Parts: sequence; C-alpha cells; structure tokens
Amino acid sequence: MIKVLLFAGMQERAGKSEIQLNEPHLLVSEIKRKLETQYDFPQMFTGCLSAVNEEFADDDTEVRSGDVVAFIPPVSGG
Amino acid sequence: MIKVLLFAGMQERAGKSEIQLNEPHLLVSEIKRKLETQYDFPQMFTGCLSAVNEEFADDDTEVRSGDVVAFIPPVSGG
Amino acid sequence: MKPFEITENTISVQEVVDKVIHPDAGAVNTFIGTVREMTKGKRTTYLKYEAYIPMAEKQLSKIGEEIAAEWPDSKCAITHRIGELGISEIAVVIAVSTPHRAHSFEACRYAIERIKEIVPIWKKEHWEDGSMWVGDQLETTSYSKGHPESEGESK
Amino acid sequence: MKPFEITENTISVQEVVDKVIHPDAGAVNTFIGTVREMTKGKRTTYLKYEAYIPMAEKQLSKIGEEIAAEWPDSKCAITHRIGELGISEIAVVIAVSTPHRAHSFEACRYAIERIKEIVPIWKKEHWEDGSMWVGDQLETTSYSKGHPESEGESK
Repeated sequence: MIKVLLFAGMQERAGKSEIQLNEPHLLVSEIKRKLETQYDFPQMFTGCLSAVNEEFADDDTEVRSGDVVAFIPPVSGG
Repeated sequence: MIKVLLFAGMQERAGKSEIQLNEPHLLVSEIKRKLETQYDFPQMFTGCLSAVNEEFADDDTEVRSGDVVAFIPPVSGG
Repeated sequence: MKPFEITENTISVQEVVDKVIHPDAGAVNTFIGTVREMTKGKRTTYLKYEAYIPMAEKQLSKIGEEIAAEWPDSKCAITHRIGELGISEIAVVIAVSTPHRAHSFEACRYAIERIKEIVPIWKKEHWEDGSMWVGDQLETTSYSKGHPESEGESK
Repeated sequence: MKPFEITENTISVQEVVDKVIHPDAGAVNTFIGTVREMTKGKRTTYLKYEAYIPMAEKQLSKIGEEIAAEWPDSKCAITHRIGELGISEIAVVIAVSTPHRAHSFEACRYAIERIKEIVPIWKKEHWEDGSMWVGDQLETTSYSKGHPESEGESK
C-alpha cells in the first residue's frame, strides 16, 4: 500500500488529506494520472512538486508499498 | 562657567570626568589648548571629536558660559 | 532544544535567539515575519498556515546545513508557526549567529529566501469576503522545472 | 516606552522587537551584538561600556530619523547597554520593521554601521592581563576630518 498526502488547496479540492493506493509499486507520474482521473481534475498537479518519504522526487521516481508520497503545491511559508 | 566632559581613555588619563572652566566664552580649539597645557599632554585630543550641548561641533565653534563641551574619543559601541 | 521547529504555539523571539548565542558569536541577526494587515490593498483578517510537518522540519535543517557550509562558524535556528494567526502575530523567527556582523545579515537573508523556496509550508489568506491559498493560482509562483533544491541563490 | 535607549540592565530582545511590530509591518529584522570571547587571538574576560548618555540617546534617535527618511513606513528601536558585560551577554539590540523584508535587512544593517560611527559609546576590553579602550590607539580608527555626520553610507 502506498500512502499519498495532499495539502493546502489540493487537499481542499480533493476533500481529503490522505489517500491509500493498493499497489505494490508505481511511478510518481502514474500516481498523478490515477488521481487526476479519480478526481476528474485534469490539471490537479500543475505547479506541484512531489516528495517521496519526505525527500523531493521526480515524475519518474519509483514508489513502493510502504512509501509515503506527498504532493507539494507552491510553498508560501515565511 | 563652561563645563567640559571627558570620557573613556581621556577621562582615565585626565583622572577626572568633568572640568569647570571659569571663562565667559572660548572657542573649542582654545579649550583644547588650555587642557593640553594643564594636563601636560600635547596630543590629548588626537582623533577626538567635540560636541557642544550634545551636538557635534568644530574647532572654531564658540562656547559660552553655561554650555557643556564634550570631547568624544573614537566611538566603539555596538 | 530543537533548532529547527514547526510549532502551533506563540513563538518567543528570545528563545530562538538563545539557541544560537555562544561565546564565539559576536553578532546575531534575526528575521521575524509578522502578519501584515494590508496586502495589495486587501485587508487580511487572519492567516492560516499549514505544513507537511516532518518534511518541513527536515527542510529547515537542510537550510541550516547550507548556512553552516557557506558561513564559517555560524549557528542557525528557525521556528515556524502553523495554525491561525491574527494581525501582527509572529509566523516565523530565524536567528543566525556569526563571529562578525556582515555574515549574520547575509546568512539570515539567505534563510528566509530559502524558506520561501524549499519548505513545505502553505499560507491561506482570509479576508472579510473570502480566502485563498497563497501561490495556488496560475498568476502566482508555481514551479515548472522540478525540484527547487538547485534554485537557491549562490550568495 | 523609549524607542532609543541606553540602559544599565539586561536587554530583552522581545521588548525591543515589540516596540516596532505593528499592523502594516510584515517583516522585522533584528541585530543583536553579543560579547565574543576571542578577539584577534586574545581571550576577553569581560567588556565595559560607557556612554555620554544624553547625547548617545539623541544620536540613536537621529539614526532612527535617517532610517525613517530612507525606508518608507519603517519603524526602528535601539537599546544599547552600558556597564560591565560578561561573555555572550547582549550589548545592543536593534529592531527595524518594514512592510517588506528586503528593507528590514537594509535598514537594520545601516543602523549598526551608524552606531559604530556617530553614537558616543565606548567599549573597554578586559583580558586576564590587561585592558584597553577600543579605538583609543593610533593603530585603530580615529576621526581626522571633523564630524562623522556626513560619513554615513548613502545606501
């Protein structure tokens, strides 16, 4: 199982902060496509970064069961 | 009477923080010469600034009875 | 004493400063971000900050490492608050100590710029008539080229 | 509440910061000068600061006026301590608030440089084997051309 975390505006649009995917492994890009279909939101990840296990990752980063994927909308701290 | 204030190293060398001059008026430069003679310290005011009534002044600023003259060695605050 | 921290509580400036003061430091520069009432002509009623807490603390530590590498003998501490903050409340305190003052200014400035680039914290502005996640619109900053790790100013 | 102050007491960073926080400020930059143990290879045991107090407070206010004129909507507070200070104790706290962060850094930097130029405060370093008024020797800075009012960096 892969855990996906959503934040800020994305979290509000999805209506949840956490999604579980019952897959042994996926690429980050595959997770994005899955969620865009599921939430019928074609540009859901525009401007978004990805992190796997709290480290920034790319679209082609492989994610395995047990990993935590987070989508990071443009940050605005400070 | 003119009040003269000394600080830091100058104060230590003169052995006092305040000197009274019984004069109706003097130039800053005249006060310097007077004190250099009195304290037998020819370069007493090297690198020093002068202030009259808490405002920076020049050698040719006139000082009158009632005024307060301060000699300001190189500052080192902060 | 955590030098890099996300908190839901009021931040004590003194507490963050105390984390970096030490015998070889002669200078401490502190940046404090507060909630401003007027932004682009709109009156903010309050802000809400949210963070991906464990990663945010990791990224703050990373900024600390970058600063330690760039400015010799410097020491850095950062606390960022999350939750709802009213006008004039403190959102972030950065403190950097260095032996000499010029470096403390440079390093502290670097820290706040990096926070705005690589730390997963989000701010939602609330006005009387609405609210918006800052950055969550096409007209504001969005990342186009992958991770921002390499985008930091090289000083 | 005096924004520009010479004191014999321990300085509270928070207290100085609180003097400049206000609804239109989004950024506060603070500079804190602390007593460093090692200077040019010599171990300081303590420092003694002395000031021409009324003039020093006037000059600090003057720096505040210069900052207000140069950086719009800024607010500045400075407290400088005098007397004997041990290692790591705080000698000076400067706080400048501005609407946007870049200005707070610039203005605070300006303030510390100006303090070192125009404010009648003197520091005596004490070591185990002696002491010296800083600046009171030919090899260190001395003014040669009259008042320093005009020597400030024009930014």
